[in-house]
Amino acid sequence: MRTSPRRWWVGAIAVCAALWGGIETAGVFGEEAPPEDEVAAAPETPASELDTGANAWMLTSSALVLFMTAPGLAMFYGGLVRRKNVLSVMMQCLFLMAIMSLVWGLWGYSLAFGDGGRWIGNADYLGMRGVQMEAGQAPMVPGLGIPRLTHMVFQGMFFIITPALICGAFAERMKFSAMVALMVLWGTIVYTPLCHWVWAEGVLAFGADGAFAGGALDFAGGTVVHISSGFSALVCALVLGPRLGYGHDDMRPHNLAFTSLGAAMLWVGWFGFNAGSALAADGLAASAFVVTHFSAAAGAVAWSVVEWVYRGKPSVLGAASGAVAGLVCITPASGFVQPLPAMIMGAAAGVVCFIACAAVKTRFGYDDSLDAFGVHGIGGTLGAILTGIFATRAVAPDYADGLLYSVSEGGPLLVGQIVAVVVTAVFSIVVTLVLLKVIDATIGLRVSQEDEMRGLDLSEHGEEGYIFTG
Amino acid sequence: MRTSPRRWWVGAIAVCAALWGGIETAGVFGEEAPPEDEVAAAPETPASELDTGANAWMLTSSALVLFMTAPGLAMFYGGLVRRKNVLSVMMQCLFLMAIMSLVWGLWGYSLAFGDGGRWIGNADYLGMRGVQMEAGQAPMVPGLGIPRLTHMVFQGMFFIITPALICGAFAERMKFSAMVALMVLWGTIVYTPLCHWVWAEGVLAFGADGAFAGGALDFAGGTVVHISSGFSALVCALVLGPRLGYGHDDMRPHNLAFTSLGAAMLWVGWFGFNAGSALAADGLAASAFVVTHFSAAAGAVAWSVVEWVYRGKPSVLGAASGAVAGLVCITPASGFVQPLPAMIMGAAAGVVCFIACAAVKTRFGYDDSLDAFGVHGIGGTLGAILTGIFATRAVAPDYADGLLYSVSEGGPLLVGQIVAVVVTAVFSIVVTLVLLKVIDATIGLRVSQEDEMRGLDLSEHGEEGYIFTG
Amino acid sequence: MRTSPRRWWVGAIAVCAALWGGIETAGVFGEEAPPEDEVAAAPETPASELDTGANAWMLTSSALVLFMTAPGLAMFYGGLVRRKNVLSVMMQCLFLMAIMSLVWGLWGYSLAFGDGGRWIGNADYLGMRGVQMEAGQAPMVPGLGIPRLTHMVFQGMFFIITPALICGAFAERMKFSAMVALMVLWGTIVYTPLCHWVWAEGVLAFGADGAFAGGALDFAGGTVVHISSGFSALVCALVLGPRLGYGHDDMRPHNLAFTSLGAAMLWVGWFGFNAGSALAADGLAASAFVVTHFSAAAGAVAWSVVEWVYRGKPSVLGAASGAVAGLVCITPASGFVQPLPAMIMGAAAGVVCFIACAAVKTRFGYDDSLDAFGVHGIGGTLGAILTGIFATRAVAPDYADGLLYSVSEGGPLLVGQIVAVVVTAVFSIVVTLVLLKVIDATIGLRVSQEDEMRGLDLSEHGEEGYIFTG
Amino acid sequence: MKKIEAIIRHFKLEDVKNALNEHGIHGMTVQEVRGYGRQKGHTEMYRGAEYTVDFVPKVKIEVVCSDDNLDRVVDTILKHGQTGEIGDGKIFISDLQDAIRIRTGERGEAAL
Amino acid sequence: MKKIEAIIRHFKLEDVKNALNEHGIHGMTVQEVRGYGRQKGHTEMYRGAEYTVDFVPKVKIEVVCSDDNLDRVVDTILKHGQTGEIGDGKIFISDLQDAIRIRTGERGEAAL
Amino acid sequence: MKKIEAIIRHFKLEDVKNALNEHGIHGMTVQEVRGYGRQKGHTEMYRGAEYTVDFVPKVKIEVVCSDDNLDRVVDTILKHGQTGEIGDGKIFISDLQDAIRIRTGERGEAAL
Ligand SMILES: Nc1ncnc2c1ncn2[C@@H]1O[C@H](COP(=O)(O)OP(=O)(O)O)[C@@H](O)[C@H]1O
Ligand SMILES: Nc1ncnc2c1ncn2[C@@H]1O[C@H](COP(=O)(O)OP(=O)(O)O)[C@@H](O)[C@H]1O
Ligand SMILES: Nc1ncnc2c1ncn2[C@@H]1O[C@H](COP(=O)(O)OP(=O)(O)O)[C@@H](O)[C@H]1O
Repeated sequence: MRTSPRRWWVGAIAVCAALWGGIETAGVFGEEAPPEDEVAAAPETPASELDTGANAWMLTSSALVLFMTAPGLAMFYGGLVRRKNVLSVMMQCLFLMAIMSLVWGLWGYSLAFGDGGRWIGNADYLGMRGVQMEAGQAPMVPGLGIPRLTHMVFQGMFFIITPALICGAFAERMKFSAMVALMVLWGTIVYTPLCHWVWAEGVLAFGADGAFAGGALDFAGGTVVHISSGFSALVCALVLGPRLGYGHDDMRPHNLAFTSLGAAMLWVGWFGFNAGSALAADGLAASAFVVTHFSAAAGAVAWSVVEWVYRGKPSVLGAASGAVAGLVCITPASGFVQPLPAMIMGAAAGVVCFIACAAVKTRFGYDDSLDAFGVHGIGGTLGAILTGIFATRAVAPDYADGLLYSVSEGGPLLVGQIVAVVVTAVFSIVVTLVLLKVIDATIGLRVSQEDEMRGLDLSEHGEEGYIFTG
Repeated sequence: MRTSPRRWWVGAIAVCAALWGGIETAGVFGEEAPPEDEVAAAPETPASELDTGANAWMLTSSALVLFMTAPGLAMFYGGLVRRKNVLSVMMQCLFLMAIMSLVWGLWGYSLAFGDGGRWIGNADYLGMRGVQMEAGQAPMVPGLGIPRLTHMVFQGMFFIITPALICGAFAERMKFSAMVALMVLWGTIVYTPLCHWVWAEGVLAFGADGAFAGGALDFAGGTVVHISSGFSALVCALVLGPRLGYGHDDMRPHNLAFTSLGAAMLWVGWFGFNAGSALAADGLAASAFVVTHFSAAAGAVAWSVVEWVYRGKPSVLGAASGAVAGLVCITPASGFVQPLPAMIMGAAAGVVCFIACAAVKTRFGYDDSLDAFGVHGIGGTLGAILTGIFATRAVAPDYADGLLYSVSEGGPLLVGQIVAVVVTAVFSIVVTLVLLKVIDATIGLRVSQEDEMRGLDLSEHGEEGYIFTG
Repeated sequence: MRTSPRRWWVGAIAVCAALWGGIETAGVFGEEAPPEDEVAAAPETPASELDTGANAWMLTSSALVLFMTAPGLAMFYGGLVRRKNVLSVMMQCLFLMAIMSLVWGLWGYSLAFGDGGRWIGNADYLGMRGVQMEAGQAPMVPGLGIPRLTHMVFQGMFFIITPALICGAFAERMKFSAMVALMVLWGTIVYTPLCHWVWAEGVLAFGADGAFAGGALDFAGGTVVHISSGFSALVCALVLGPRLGYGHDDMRPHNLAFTSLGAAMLWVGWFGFNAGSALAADGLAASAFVVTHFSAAAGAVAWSVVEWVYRGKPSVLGAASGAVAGLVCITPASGFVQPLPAMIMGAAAGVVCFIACAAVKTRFGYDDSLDAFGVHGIGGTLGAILTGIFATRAVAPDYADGLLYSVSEGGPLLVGQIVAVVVTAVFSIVVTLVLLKVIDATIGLRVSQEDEMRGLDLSEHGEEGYIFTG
Repeated sequence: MKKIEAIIRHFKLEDVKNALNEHGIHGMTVQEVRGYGRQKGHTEMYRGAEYTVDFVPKVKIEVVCSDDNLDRVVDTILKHGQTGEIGDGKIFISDLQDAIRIRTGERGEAAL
Repeated sequence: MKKIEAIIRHFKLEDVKNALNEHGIHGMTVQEVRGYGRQKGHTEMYRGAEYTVDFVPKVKIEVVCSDDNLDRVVDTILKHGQTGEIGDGKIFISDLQDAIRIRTGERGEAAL
Repeated sequence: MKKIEAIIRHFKLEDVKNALNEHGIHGMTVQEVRGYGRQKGHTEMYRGAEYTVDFVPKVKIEVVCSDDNLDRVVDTILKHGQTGEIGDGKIFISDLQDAIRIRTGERGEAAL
């Protein structure tokens, strides 16, 4: 990213022009020819015809991934906070659905998926040029059976949920304005490059020219979504500091019924997330669907059983958390592993994330309110590494076997996976830290003590979650 | 409609025959040949083969649109009323899902989509004749890749949600029996003709022979669904009068967590509503999906920002309302506009509907309990007009450019749009008014004062929403 | 099943080997050739090419069926219990999603769908051999356009919801550990054979060699899912006995808002259940979708109207229950009947299940807490029988006409349907009884009186559903 | 000092509060209660089961005031809490030994 | 007049209410409370965190009655509220100066 | 015997309870209330409508104790319930005629 700073300004200026002068900028409104390189690309792949089945599945998957953020995550996270903050969490999810979509449409997609080299995209798709329909035709994604519009909106749903996951770390105390500023910047500066590195032949893409350590396999977002959000979440938790009364006051989840239902919605939506990442409705999509399901299942069982053994009772919060941990862990691997290894991955995630949430957090004393780091950071890291072990050419012949199947291929792959984890984590941590410091110095990060005690629903949004009297 | 009064009786009689004598009426049960004109139509379009991708997407879309009514709207509306009326709202949604489906299957679809001329359909599809399977084959919709069964059920979901939207206007005070009577009549007398006018080459269909002012563009129901329901809602609010204690008692929404989650469900379901209206899984569906998403996003941001500026705080109810306003506004335009104009449309809807709900309603003092008119009536009207401005042949080459792109085409188009708005509004207002008067004189519209104070859950349904004691 | 006891042990041993020695068992991880008979089957059906539309629909349907169990059923059932048990119900649903998926992947699918003869499947698909991808290719289901992985995961969702339905009978009093043991055993010993009998050319499959009374039509699980779970539920209710204070204490549903929303989710999800059972995105899927919708609608109306007439008020619980009853009833018939008969079936189910829940249960005094028997047992039986009356070759030319259309075909069909009901009911009752006795003698079935009074959320899971104070 | 406990209807709370406020009573504590009395409850039906619900939701207001203010408070509640229908509720009056303001430790009437 | 406040178990409420009713006591007010006493609470676990919950849900009944009825009410509650296990609750008795029926303004025992 | 009713802030409950416990007071009953007083409420906005909410959520503690313990209880609540900001709440003290333990029928101070 640092190698092409000029591009940022190009992008920013172009987008402003597109937006404010847009009515005149005919190109934005569809009368200009698609950008040159897109046209050039077309002849290379004359077979890129619309596959209505693929498109049907990808549109469905897009809806499913949005469904994950809200109602899914909104309900999952909303149930975990105290009553007085339930709306603030839902507002974060809902507002991120809105604001991140605009960012994605205006410049995010272009920076992430523009064909701009190893570090960052370019301005080709700014303001949806080259993505939107032209002369009644929707430009296709070369080599795939789906329009670029479909690809754009599917990927845009990831751009929503990733920052929403981070909200778990600073729930119940962050200013809404600071949250908005953080996420717009984070999405632009952290997410879009990462996305480009991993999924647009960038420096972390497996087999890409000049990729670090040969690049890494990440089918649906272990690095891009979970490690990035998880480690950024940890930074947020540390920088903001614990909630008032943390460790002393009653901070039990106020509505575990919501949390259970939200977890189930995440599970259902995750099929779009992972199986949709096949970008087709083929056997690979089915395989990704299956391993996602089995990993979630194994994660839920594993976390519950560990609780059962160590604490005497399996809890529904444990089962829900385990399912999510399993889903996180299988995400990078979902297009590369077989069903039984998926069960093993899910089970491992259930156990490891339980330890991360129950033991590690307690020991270090940071207040990651809803365990965004414990589940997404740790679960994502575990998934990235296990992908290096369980990946198999039986599922993805064009990639590589993991360590279990081939030492010669799996060894380097595992190194690539670990390098990708480290790069992603370090990059996320550093930029997030800088962003938080800047926001703290300008807007301020935390609400006042009085507002925090009164609850963010009232102090930040002037509303109450439930009014059961009368 | 008034030009073919005879048809009503034909329909009514035929449907009764089909129903009660149905066991003997073999045709209803599938052994008779499809109606003549359907057979005749077939040769014209020999290419009407099943497109499994299109069918997959349309079945999914049908499920999504049902999902909008409940859980979506039920949760959205249910959260907005007082605790003592939560079930009454959910019952309205659930019961409308049921009763309107029966009406649609028995005569509604036939009246709306039968090939009956400019004013109303015919009896061809009464009781699902010509729609249902024959000899193991499902009749296809000429020119489309989907069976007529799919078309019928998809459209049927619109027939459910439209009356359900109206319920927002008279929430917390209308008799359940009156609501049922109203909606069965309203669906038959208002909805089916309107639907025919707009979507079955009727008097409001763009480019149809003899259409008023050349007809209007309405991709997914700006007139048919939102303007019709919104203006009918206004009439209901005026005729029923305000709730007891309106402006004095505490009428805060009892469960904004529900409302937030419901809004998100509406957003997700709306992809089926708008992108499904492409009746295919093609690039146009993808485009409609994208503009729907962007308009919702812009609406949520706009409403929140206006609140933020004018009232000091952005609320989750504002973000949710803004998203819905954006979704309403883009509905007629979703198959005709590009992504950036969609953002502009959403933002406009967010601002305009905010004013309608916060300022206009307050000034005129009517009690549109859940702002069915403020959001759907106003937002739908805005959307219909903006369609005349932002529509472009780049998206829909066979239709017309809006005013932004072509004055010569856009001018007449805009006139057609405005005429359609006026016709729809006037027709809805007049018929709804008559229906309400008739019902008031027979069944009675409002529950007793005592029942209203006790809450409709208890008085109308003998149940309580939440029992948290014990 | 009793004719091939040896197979059980083969299965159990194979699965253990596959699991624990799995890392070495290369076959499990995808490097072995598919089992012989699968390869052999391929030449027979060279046309079995991937239909991306079908696959898209089946993946969507799989997601929809999972969505039924949770959030759907979890919310529906969760709202019906008392506040202190809400999480225990949600935990049952969530945990069954997890544990049953593992069982299905390891041995369930193989026992159910392995090509093992009339009584039970075989070991071909143990641990996903022959199902998972090989050399980048997903094995197809012969004769269908979908990969076996898709078929497996779709069917697996049925394996989850069926035991989850039973939970309604023993809600608020059964030990969680006993529930887990029961369901793993029940799934293996009751569900997989039944599934094989009905859907894998077994002894209840219509037209299969040596089928009892010629076999029965069961499109989407009237016998396999509803009758089996319903009668097993009755046995559970009888063996466990009523809840403490049954008939005396206040046992009103604590959250009918949840129940209403859950019912709507079930309705939406059921489209995947029934229309997905077409295993394709064709006209038959559309037809199944439509009849499902109409039957639910008629059921909701019928139950509500009966309540209205007999009790003076239509309740939302009634409408919700009626919709579910209609959905249950149409399930076996959904690929065989026309739309209007579907309305009749739904209406019949609404009335009959109302009587079963309101009159029969009261008379006999058993405590089927959430009416799992009254709705699924009775509704499923009714549906199976009515399938024998309303089935028509117009929908399914390769099967048989019901009694309404042909006495010669319909008579024997009806007998086959009744035999299938009886066999399924008796088999379910007997095995469930044995299982309960075994579990009672070992683990114990019921929580202690003190735990029951305190509520299962606290006593079994150490959590509370809602914390609204503070 | 006196403690006045009044059980009233929900929708009267706002009026009573405002009226007390106008009469110089600026403090009170309110809670949700369920009352049993002459006012009939109702029955609810859930599938087969019918439940008779005898308790009716009410609001309880507690006002502590000086002996001098007693009549004013009682009259205000009587006036603004009345509908004339069965179920308007009761006022209960008892003696209070002392009142203390936690913030300052002030005692007696100064604490109110 | 006397005011009797009884803290009892939830599932005893129905019995106590019916018994009081049979003994001619036709009015009472009930509220949800949480009690702390000899009866132990429980612990709850949420991921890493363990919470000790000391308060136990209880129901509080308030009955105002004439001095004559005091014993009857107390005995009835004692009899029907008892399980013999720790946590059955308490009865507190205090004097009441006056009672007023809001609907009519009646005072004293006539108000009950 | 005395009955002490204290209206305090939610987040002080835990401290007050623990402090009372340390001072040998092992029983109390707690309920959710809403208070109206000097502490201002807030306004809420829902689309067009603005609502002024005057009542503030508080917790009410009821402790019954022997006359001897009165000062100890009051002092403990004063000390642990204070923040010094408006809205800390009140303590109300009244006489109690009798207390009975339902489980055993014990009366007077033995019942506590
Ligand atoms: N003896 C009593 N003790 C305590 N509260 C009572 C008593 N009698 C009535 N109440 C309370 O007063 C409320 C109103 O009483 P009710 O008899 O219904 O009407 P009214 O006061 O108009 O005669 C009841 O709901 C209950 O909360
Ligand atoms: N000193 C007290 N003041 C007020 N309420 C009390 C007091 N002691 C006990 N209680 C109430 O009585 C309930 C039962 O008391 P507990 O000591 O648990 O059992 P028991 O009454 O059987 O000895 C408590 O939950 C609490 O609500
Ligand atoms: N006269 C009163 N009678 C009953 N409760 C009162 C009275 N005055 C105040 N309260 C209670 O005490 C609480 C705190 O009172 P407030 O005037 O806000 O603060 P402070 O006690 O610090 O002056 C109120 O919220 C209310 O619950």
